[in-house]
Amino acid sequence: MKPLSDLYQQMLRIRLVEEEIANRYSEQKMRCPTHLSIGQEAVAVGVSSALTIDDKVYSSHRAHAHYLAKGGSVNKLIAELYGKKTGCTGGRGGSMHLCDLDAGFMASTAIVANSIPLAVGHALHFQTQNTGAISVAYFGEGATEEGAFYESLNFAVLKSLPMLFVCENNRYSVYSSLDVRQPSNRSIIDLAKAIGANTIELDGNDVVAVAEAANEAKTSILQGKGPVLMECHTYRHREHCGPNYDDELGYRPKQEVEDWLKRDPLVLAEVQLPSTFSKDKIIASISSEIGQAFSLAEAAEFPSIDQNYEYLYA
Amino acid sequence: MKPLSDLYQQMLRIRLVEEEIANRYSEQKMRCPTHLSIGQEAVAVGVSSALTIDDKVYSSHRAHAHYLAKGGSVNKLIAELYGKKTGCTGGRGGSMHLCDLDAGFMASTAIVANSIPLAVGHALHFQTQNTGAISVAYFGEGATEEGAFYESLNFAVLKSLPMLFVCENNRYSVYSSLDVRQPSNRSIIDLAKAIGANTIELDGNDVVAVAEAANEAKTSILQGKGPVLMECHTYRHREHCGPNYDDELGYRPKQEVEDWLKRDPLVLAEVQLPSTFSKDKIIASISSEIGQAFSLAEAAEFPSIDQNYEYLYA
Amino acid sequence: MLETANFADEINRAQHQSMQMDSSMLSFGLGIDDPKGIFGTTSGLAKAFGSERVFDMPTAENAMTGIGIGAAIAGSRVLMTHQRLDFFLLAMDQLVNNAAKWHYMFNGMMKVPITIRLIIGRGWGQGPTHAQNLQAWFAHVPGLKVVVPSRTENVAQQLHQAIMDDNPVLFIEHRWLHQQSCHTESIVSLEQPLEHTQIVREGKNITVVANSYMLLEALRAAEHLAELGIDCEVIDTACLHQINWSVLHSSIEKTGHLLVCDSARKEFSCGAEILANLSENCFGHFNRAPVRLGLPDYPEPTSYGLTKDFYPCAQAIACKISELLGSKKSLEAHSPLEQSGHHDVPGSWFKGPF
Amino acid sequence: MLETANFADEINRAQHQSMQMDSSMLSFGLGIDDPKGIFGTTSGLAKAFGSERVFDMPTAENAMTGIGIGAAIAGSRVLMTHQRLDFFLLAMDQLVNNAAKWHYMFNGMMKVPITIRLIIGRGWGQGPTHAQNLQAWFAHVPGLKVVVPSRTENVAQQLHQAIMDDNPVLFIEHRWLHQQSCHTESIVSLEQPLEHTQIVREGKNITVVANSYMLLEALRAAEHLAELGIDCEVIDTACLHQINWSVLHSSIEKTGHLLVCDSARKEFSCGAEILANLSENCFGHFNRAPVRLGLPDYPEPTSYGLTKDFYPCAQAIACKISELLGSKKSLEAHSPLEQSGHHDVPGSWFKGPF
Ligand SMILES: Cc1ncc(C[n+]2csc(CCOP(=O)(O)OP(=O)(O)O)c2C)c(N)n1
Ligand SMILES: Cc1ncc(C[n+]2csc(CCOP(=O)(O)OP(=O)(O)O)c2C)c(N)n1
Ligand SMILES: [Mg+2]
Ligand SMILES: [Mg+2]
Repeated sequence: MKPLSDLYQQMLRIRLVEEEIANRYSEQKMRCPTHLSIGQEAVAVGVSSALTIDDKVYSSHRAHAHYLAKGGSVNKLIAELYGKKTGCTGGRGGSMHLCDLDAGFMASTAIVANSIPLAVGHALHFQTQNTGAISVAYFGEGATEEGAFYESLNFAVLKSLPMLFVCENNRYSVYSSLDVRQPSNRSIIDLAKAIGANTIELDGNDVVAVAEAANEAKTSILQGKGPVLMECHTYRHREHCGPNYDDELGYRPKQEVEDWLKRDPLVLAEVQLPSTFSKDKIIASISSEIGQAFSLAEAAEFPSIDQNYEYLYA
Repeated sequence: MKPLSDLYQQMLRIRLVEEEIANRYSEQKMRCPTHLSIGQEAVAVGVSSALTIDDKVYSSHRAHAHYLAKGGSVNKLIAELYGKKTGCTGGRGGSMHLCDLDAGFMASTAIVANSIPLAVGHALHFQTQNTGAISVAYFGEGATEEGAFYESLNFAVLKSLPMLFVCENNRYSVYSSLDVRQPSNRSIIDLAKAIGANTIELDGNDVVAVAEAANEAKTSILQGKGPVLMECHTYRHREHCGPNYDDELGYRPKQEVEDWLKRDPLVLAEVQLPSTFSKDKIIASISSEIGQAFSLAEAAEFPSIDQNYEYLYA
Repeated sequence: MLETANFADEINRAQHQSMQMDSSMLSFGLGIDDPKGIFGTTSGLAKAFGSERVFDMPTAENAMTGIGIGAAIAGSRVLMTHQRLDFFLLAMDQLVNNAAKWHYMFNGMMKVPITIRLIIGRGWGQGPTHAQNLQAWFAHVPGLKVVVPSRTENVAQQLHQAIMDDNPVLFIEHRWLHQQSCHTESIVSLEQPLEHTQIVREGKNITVVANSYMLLEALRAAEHLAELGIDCEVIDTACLHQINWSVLHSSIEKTGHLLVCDSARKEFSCGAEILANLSENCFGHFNRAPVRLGLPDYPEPTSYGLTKDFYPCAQAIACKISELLGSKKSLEAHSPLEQSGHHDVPGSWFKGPF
Repeated sequence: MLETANFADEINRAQHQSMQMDSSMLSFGLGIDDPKGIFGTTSGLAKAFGSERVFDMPTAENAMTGIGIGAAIAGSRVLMTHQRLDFFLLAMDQLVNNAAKWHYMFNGMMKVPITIRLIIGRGWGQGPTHAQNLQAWFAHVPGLKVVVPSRTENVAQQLHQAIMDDNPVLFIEHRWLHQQSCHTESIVSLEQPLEHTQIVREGKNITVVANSYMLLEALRAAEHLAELGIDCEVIDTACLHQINWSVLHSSIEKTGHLLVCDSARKEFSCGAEILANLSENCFGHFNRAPVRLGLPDYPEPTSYGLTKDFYPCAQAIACKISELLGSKKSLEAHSPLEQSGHHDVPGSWFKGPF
């Protein structure tokens, strides 16, 4: 397993990237719907620590952390938000459609739960090709309400596919709390168990716990024991979509927000770091990387409108 | 509860109706896909014994038994198979789209699992209108593979709707056995429990057991304890669609078929009947009813083609 | 001073009125009772009518559509709202195999009074899966009604009558219309019978057919062309299930020229149907070949840099018309129509993030 | 004596060949390996290529489509089969929001080599939800390919090339074609480049456009009309995503008359697009107004008594053509085209039950 300082550093990097996106969003140059992962970095970093370049990842509308943690290029991410030619999809997809094939980050998509079957299909390919790699689907707890999730999990278990399901339960779907969407006595873990998946429920803000669980899950999957579903309890700090805090709207209990902010995954990790760990130096280096990414993105050209007809068909 | 002789009589009536359909199907006058319930009558009869006219029923492609047990008209059923004006939908729907509103049999539909949400919607109406009636969805175990089933069950439990889910697990979906469709360690009951439904698993060929379970379920539902899912283990005797036996195709193990034929719901009930029970007299009366239904159907007119444009819009 | 009303508020008003008039009515959809009230269109409903009648739902578009249909069959009147049409693709089985066919296949015994509001996104990086208008799909399916509003004056009337209709109705709202306003004076009463196909501007040189946001562009183009001496007749085909063909036929007989503007992909579209029908029925009345405008045959890209000409605007319409009529006016003649500000927002009030 | 091949066998052959040529290829669908082999079209595949590559699936059309797409993205070549197009309505989100857009929205970085076979039912009480042809939906969506075969001669070629195509292809088979046969001699090789739009019969009086089962009816009508001195040019628009418009335009320039036969509901259809395009582009070449035939705007009823005229047959086509050409021939002149036997089966071999 990677040392905590590594995991922390990665979380910090993702946090700083997203905070800079938030800071600059009001300049109105990143003109696309943008869902920040701030508060949920431990899941992405912990899970990715168990993955190699050969393992493939699919994600949802809230994908920045998954993309960066898997090794996606920060320059291409920022350029994508700016809609530039140098973006990871050349401006075609925006924040909700990320891709970095060099990093094994296949795709994120904007329709709730609809990338889960794709990930399972990738696992099917791995199984028939006998590759020894695993496929990962990240999704929110809201996505577990979709039939697509259920059908996908059923098939993955049926075929014992090399598949890791990672559910980030941040308790909300946009402004809607769990109690208007899921029965009070329903547990995602129990559901997955009933379907026959192996399961791990854990504190998604504890990066070490996530990393350990992901490693354990991967080992089990590669031993042919079938898919694993990890339910990671976590929380997003800011509004559902966009750069701001929106707790003045009152859809989340004040106490709940406060408690979760105290359990910020970075804060939880920080207190465990060795005293020799120098945060400032790291921040400086990350900040310069980020500054450069934004400068490059701003300076880059828009893709040419003449290419709009390209790639309709392969 | 209704006496066993009543329940038996109803099963027998359904059996004889369907056997006559099978006998005459090759005359090629019933020109529509027809899925017989022969072997599964106990579920329909047992469940219906707990229902009143105010309780509403939705079903699937295999609906003859549900329709008749709920009180649907046999004359209208047979006429419908013949595509006649006097059929229960005037020939519009055929065997896969039955309806008898006078009996509280709302509808059967031909797309797997797609009437389940409708039944749940009906239960939602009952709840908001506070009617004290329940809504029933019949479906096969194949339908539980559809996301629509999962999403419907989730919502029914969420809202604690007056809803009875009746799964007839006859182990096959067309020619496909369970092992190519559902994980071996997956139980429909455990799944429903995990979602938060109340559940009853039972021998679907034991009409008394079904009747008792349905009564118990209805009481619980009307007490506001939320939906109940009954899983009834049963078996169809003939081919998936059509009048014949098809076990020469070898898709069902010989021993399995034999064991289930021995467990014919009529046979199981028959041995428990009082010795005073006169089967012959009943058969005679049912046969005359059936004979008449077929005569009427044959004699009836086809609906007029001129009416084809009617009822496109309400 | 005249008071003004806006499109979103009118949609909201129609819902309040309908729920008041029919106590069986239910209304649900993702976020329907949330603080933003679906761009303001559903604000206050849950408060006014209670959470039994107005409620949020699980992210489960397919079954929830079926549940709405079932409740409607049972006797409730149902309104369902989707924040994007694209999400509704999950529910095509329920829509097409159940809602559209129910009344017909059960021989008129049951009816399905459900209205489904579908909002179309555009711009600000909505991108490939948040900006689709599939009106042509719905119009193709027998048994559905399809209403695509454009104007604040009659949107409340259209929505109210859709809700009160005993058939399944798709009500397709373009997100860019929500802030549109009009004088309250000009608002049509909720009960006034719908005009399915309406001449919005009379003219004698060319017939321009449009709906949704495209109608506004067509009207802008028409105002401008009038100054150049080209007199456009602009016709709103808001009700795609029941186009009043005689209105269109008479118009062609008068003008002899046709431009159909589609608010979706140009090919295999509603525009194709309109052009086809008029070609079949007005043969001999055309002075020149009819033409179409519509979206290109690729998805909406996300980048600001790629969407510039994705949506035909008033200027494109004006150019197409002058080209069709053989006018010598150059592109520059239509430059007054050029959009000021950013092309990917309906106005400066729009600041994202979605 | 010449040997004959039949349509179902040709479809089967194309699959065998494709699986042999590409060892990454997977094929799945409900009942694909069952004793009846989906009307014989998939028989022997599971045995030849093993249950890892050819497999049955849960009744879960939506996720299974996504799983097929995911496997295709990952590098497998995928073929999926649905016994009825109607069941596939559950998977529109995966088809439209993922498969159709993937290559485009990810800037060409990935491709989706998936082919989806969809079988259309007809007659023998298939009824409202087992007989829909939604080719117009698919043709409207950018990024999809849509192939609608009609003839035994080239169906294997068409399916093979669909499978080998690196894009999502809908392959829409009409159930009534499966028993059609032709001489093995006339079969086109699998590798020969596709003709997207093909003149199947040359003629000079009228252009008749059709696909799917409707093409056979059109050809029957043309044979008959030839005897009456009317010379029809019959054109097969099998590939709806890439109609070769110049073939159609030249034909209109030659004949001056057009009948478009749609194998789905007449309005808001592929027929509308064809008629619209030709009206736009061949203005001045038409001697009379173009016309269309298609299915009525209600669902297929189930009853034998109600379906008699639901599908336009060769006789209806012949009548429409003589009417269009102002021929004095009465209905009786076309009575040789009347179908013998039952109208709800393709031939006496068809005995139900589905
Ligand atoms: C099918 C579909 N329905 C609705 C939406 C609108 N939507 C976008 S994100 C979102 C919330 C999903 O919640 P969850 O899965 O918990 O993810 P989170 O935003 O909490 O990370 C919703 C409803 C959508 N994109 N797709
Ligand atoms: C969505 C959909 N997929 C496939 C079919 C084809 N089909 C008709 S009945 C059936 C079997 C369903 O099995 P089950 O639910 O167990 O019911 P049973 O036939 O055993 O009573 C299938 C797959 C269909 N009608 N609808
Ligand atoms: Mg969430
Ligand atoms: Mg079954």
